[in-house]
Amino acid sequence: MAHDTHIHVRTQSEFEYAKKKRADEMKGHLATFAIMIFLTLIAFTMVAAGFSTYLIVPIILLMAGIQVILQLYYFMHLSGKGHGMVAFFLFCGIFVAFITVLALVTIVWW
Amino acid sequence: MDINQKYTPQSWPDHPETATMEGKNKFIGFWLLLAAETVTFATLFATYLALKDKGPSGMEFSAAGLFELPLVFAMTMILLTSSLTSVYAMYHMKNHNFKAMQAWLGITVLLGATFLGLEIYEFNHYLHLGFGFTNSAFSSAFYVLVGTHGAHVLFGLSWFIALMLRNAKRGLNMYNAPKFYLASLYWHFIDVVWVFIFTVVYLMGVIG
Amino acid sequence: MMATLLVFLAGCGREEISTLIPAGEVAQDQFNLLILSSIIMLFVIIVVSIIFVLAIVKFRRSKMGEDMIPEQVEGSARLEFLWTAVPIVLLLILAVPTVYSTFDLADVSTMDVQAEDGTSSNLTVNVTAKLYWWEFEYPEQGIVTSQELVVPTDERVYFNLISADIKHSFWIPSIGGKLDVNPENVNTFYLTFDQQSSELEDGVFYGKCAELCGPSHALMDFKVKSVDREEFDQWVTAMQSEEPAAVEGDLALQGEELFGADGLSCIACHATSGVGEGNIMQGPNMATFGDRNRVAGYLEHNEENLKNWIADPQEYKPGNLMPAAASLNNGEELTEQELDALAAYLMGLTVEE
Amino acid sequence: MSSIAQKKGFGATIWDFMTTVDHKKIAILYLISGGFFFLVGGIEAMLIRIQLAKAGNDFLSAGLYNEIITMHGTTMIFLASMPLLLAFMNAIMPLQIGARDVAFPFLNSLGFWLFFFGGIFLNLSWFMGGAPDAGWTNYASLALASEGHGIDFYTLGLTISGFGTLIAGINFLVTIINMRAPGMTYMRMPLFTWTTFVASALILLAFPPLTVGLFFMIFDRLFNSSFFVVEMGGNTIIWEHLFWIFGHPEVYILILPAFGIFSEIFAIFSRKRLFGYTALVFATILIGFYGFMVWAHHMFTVGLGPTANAVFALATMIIAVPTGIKIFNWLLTIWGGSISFTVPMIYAVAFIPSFVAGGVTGVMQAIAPLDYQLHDSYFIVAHFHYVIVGGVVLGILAGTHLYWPKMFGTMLSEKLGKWTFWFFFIGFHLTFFIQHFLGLMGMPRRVYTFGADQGWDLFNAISSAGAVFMAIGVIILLVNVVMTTIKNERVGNDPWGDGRTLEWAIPSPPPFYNFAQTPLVRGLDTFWIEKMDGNKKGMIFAEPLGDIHMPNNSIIPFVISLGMFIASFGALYFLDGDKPWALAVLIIGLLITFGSMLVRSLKDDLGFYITKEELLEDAKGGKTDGH
Ligand code: HEA
Ligand code: HEA
Ligand code: HEC
Ligand code: CUA
Ligand SMILES: [Cu+2]
Repeated sequence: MAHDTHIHVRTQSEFEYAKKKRADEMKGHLATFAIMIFLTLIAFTMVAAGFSTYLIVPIILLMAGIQVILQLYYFMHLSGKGHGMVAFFLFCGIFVAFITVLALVTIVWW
Repeated sequence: MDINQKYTPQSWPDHPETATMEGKNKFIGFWLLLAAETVTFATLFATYLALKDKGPSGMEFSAAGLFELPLVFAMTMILLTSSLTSVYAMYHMKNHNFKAMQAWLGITVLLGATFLGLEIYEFNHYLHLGFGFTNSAFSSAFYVLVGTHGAHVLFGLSWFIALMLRNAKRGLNMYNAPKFYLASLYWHFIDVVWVFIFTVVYLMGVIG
Repeated sequence: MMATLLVFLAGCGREEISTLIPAGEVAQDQFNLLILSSIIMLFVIIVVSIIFVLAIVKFRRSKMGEDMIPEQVEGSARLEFLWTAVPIVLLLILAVPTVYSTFDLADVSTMDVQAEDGTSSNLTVNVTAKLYWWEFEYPEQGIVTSQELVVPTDERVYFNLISADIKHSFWIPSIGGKLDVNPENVNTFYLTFDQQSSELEDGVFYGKCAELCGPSHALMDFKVKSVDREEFDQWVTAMQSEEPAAVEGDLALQGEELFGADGLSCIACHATSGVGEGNIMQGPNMATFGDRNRVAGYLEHNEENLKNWIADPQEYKPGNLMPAAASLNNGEELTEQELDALAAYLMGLTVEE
Repeated sequence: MSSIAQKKGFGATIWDFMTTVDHKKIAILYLISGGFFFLVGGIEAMLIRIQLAKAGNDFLSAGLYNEIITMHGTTMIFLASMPLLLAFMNAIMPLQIGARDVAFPFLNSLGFWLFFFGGIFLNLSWFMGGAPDAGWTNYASLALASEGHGIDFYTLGLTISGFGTLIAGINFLVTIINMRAPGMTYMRMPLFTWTTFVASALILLAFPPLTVGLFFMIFDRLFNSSFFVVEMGGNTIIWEHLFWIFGHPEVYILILPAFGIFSEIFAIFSRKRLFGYTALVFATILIGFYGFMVWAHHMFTVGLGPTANAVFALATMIIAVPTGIKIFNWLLTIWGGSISFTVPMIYAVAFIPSFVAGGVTGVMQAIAPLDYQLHDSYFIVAHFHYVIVGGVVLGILAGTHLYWPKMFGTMLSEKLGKWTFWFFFIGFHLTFFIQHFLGLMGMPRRVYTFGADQGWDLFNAISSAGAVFMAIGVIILLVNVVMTTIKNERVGNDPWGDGRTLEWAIPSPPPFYNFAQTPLVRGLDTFWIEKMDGNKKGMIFAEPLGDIHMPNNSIIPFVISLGMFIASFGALYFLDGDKPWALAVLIIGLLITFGSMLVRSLKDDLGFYITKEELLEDAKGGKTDGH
């Protein structure tokens, strides 16, 4: 159990490599962030520009969907090692969430 | 695990949040909680959508007439940025750079608090207009959905602050690394929810 | 076997209310589904039972020997396939009539179809459910009645259901399945009445409220009179005559006085003319009271019960919305004579000859 | 603090249970409180049956009857069946996967106390102005119209205990994901562990909609919002959806662990490996999955329209397939086995026809047009008591007999057990079989009385007589428990002789650290494999004997829950006007809760170690190792 975690001290080159990898990853995160801001801007601009509702709604929902995927996979590392079960349960949650929303917007009737 | 065990950047593991059994348990448990939270918010969204613009006959307020985008835009930008700053904090945690982590967390907290302040201002503004919690089914659903998100922000902020204060003197160790990590996951989740709030409630609200 | 069993059981239920003795097309469809599914289910039960009984008889330890260690079988893909496929087939057999019937029973497209002469060809009844009683409005005929639904036989009757307070559910077991009566929206469906209720022992079909709606949910009954079209038209005409039938007898006249605005103001809640619109009055319409089968939907229809009811409605339907007579009479109990008068008056209200 | 250092005395025992974080003791707490609530719900059931024994009975008044059915349903589902199943999950599941405890012992305790205080709160309504009376489904229009505070007890009580259940669910999931002994792959997990896993997943995803619905209801009733207030634009159907989105998975939360218990029993008492283990596992997962897509079959008559009804009807029917797979695999498990008819086994055997009878009526109800007739009639009451009593309750009774020796170290009497069985089983069929026909004969459910003119007298009388048999059965069980506890004959590791899974490889009851050395699992039914290989110890070990890290006991879970309990009274009376103290109570309660949470997060609680020497000492302490 917990008490048997042993401490592994890395060699200098191992350490440098890991550090470099993290720094690269951070750059990726910055790019992700830029995309998220960009998507948000598009969404707001579309609404401000007053396009047709039928055009706007699907697009801004798509933007939101992409942002969520970015958050989950880049900021929250959902594809990382040891996330298998976690991802499975999260998708089950998303599935239940989806049918709940679907039901309440369609068959509460009217 | 020994809470007094000191680490150097070299001996600090790649994934401090899941390096111990406790950490791993917390990590999985917390993600499961997020799955449950997903359903919770979905239920709130679903109810909101079902009750959108529904009220007693002659109801004064509707989504299209009420919401104003500039404020929401500012709030969105602030919260998105705070998501990034918390990523920076985690970056420094993985580098075992405690000071930098605390600093970035501090910025995150400031941004989060600003967001919360704006939200309180917004609610207050609506109340002054006469759009109260008990006005209509629409108002109830709106306040509960957005308010629940606000409560999550408040909780996230308190969590960050508590962790920062509690560990200010101790520095990073295997015992608190998972906690920092989970708090930041929570913060991202809050951001995810907000993405849907600004899209579904505000943007789709304004276009009617 | 199930079918014979059901026939046998049909003897146990009352034809006024049993779903096993369908008296309308809708109930008949549903009964057929019941039979079909019962046969399939019985088949399932029999298959399971045979394997089950054989297994527990053949493989008891007393037979197998105390030390016998059975072979540790892992499973069998062929068997798994078999008992996945067979149930699927059985379910498909059920699925087809299910889907068909679901759409068929919900089909109200002929509801507002106009006949040649511009009148609507099918009867529509607006049903309003209220705390523990039912109101039936016939919008095209411009009449209202309550507690007892009167309908023509052998044709579709359409129902619009809405609740005036909380949720109820409209159910006439021997005529067809139920539909909820919601507070927020009108539900529409149709029923057909294939038998005249006068052929029944009690002369009416029994209707029920099937959704828990408070203390007197159990007592929220209504009755259905199904008559042939001719008789129905006569009834409608009688209801439509503006003037209620003349009140006869001194006692009844005194009752009318008491009932009216100068008396106890019962009239404030109870209309005595069948002409009008639905969902306006607080209490049941009394125009046909004398023709009723029950008092308050469930008590035997006699003066004794009527008087008891008027004196203390809460005693009979806890939580109902009619005030006790005393509270209408400045706190004083009504005298026996006054009750007699009211009863005589109410029993005299009739549109049938 | 090994067993040597354990304090004695009544007060100390109580304190020990109040502070314990040991999954086996928490299991006992669940068992006792779930058992208590089962008796309460059972007494309510008896009152129902007395009232309905004859036409026009006036034993109970109309309002009181509604309170009793509401509390009967709510108590039986939330406060009796679920906790009893959680008791077995707690007691057995960690042992089955070779873990020392659950993943979060502290939260385990918190989950229990939240459930407990929620249940007590709900039942206090009887003494504080009346119980909830809108049915266990608490449909919104009636619930909002209900006077007094009954409904508020329902919403607040279920919210609290719901949190407890959610915590328990997450805890079990993490335990199973993370704490399995080396070699215990997913496809080697015993079926009871599997069903615990899936049921916990259902808890995780089904409780949030309920909680949200309850919050809406609380807001509507106590803080004047208008989610369900029709005049204000609200919609009562939303409640129905939320309730059933939760409610249908809930019935599988109940039945799946019972399936798990039966799976263990069939294998043990037929001395045979489960037939089609893989199929059983996948059927379990499928049932869990489909469970989320069928809820509207409770709402066929609402008026959702033919498309929705048809879709949900078909979706519902599909569930018969995986359930059938389970039934047939069980039958094939006993087929070719060597069946010993112990008490747990007779329950398991009796379960099969009973449950199938209940299941097939479920499929009949899934035929939407037919359900227009069946809905809200006694046919439904018959259906769900067949699956619940014939499935869940028989499962709980079977589990009680099966795991009693593992939990308490002594056997229940087989002879009395058989008496209980026959009374209960006969009574059960007598009570509920006939109700199918009552329903078909037009009897609606939830009626406090019926007229002699409806033709339902005889069948109701028979039904009531059956309930008496069940009550006698339950009383014999209580006698059994008391007598065998007094006798207290100790048993060894594997009292049934044919145990197959890890829990039977260690002493009964197990030491508080469960496994001195973590076992190494070599296959499905690991204890059986070792036994067959002639391994006297019953398991092989994955690690040398060493220090064991254990969590500390804590009173904090109790205090957190107590705080919520107190706060609920504040919330309940908040808007009453004449009770100015309510706000203070609300605040005090919340302060207690948040204060103790703060203490918990500020004070590091790192647990303690049991040393190798203590373990060796304990082993010598002479726990027998079975036959
Ligand atoms: C443990 C609890 C439990 C279980 C397991 C089930 C199992 C099922 N239930 Fe039940 N149900 C309840 C508890 C449960 N139910 C409760 C409490 C209510 C009422 C709530 C209330 O209103 O208060 C209810 C109500 C209810 C309704 C709503 C009725 C109404 O109110 O109008 C319906 C409708 O479809 C339904 C269907 C089913 C089906 C299809 C199954 C299936 O899972 C059954 C599957 C099993 C089998 C079918 C048997 C074995 C299979 C075979 C041997 C294979 C071959 C079979 C065939 C081909 C048919 N149930
Ligand atoms: C787990 C769930 C569960 C269980 C186990 C039971 C068990 C029983 N139930 Fe019920 N029941 C429900 C869940 C359950 N029920 C639900 C959800 C409803 C719907 C509620 C609603 O409409 O809202 C319902 C409704 C319901 C009704 C319909 C009421 C109505 O619609 O008007 C009836 C009527 O017969 C009934 C009867 C019984 C009986 C006789 C038992 C028996 O099996 C009980 C057996 C137990 C005992 C007999 C224990 C006796 C104990 C003693 C005698 C103790 C002695 C005491 C001491 C020593 C202290 N139940
Ligand atoms: C506040 C309104 C109100 C007043 C005033 C009132 N009633 Fe009623 N009455 C009702 C309601 C509501 C019902 C239906 C109760 C139920 O069945 O739940 C009813 C039912 C009845 C019934 C049974 C109806 C039936 O169709 O079987 C009778 C008879 C009756 N009232 C007579 C009277 C008399 C006589 C008076 C005057 C002394 C009176 N009512 C005054 C509201 C009122
Ligand atoms: Cu109206 Cu029950
Ligand atoms: Cu269901």
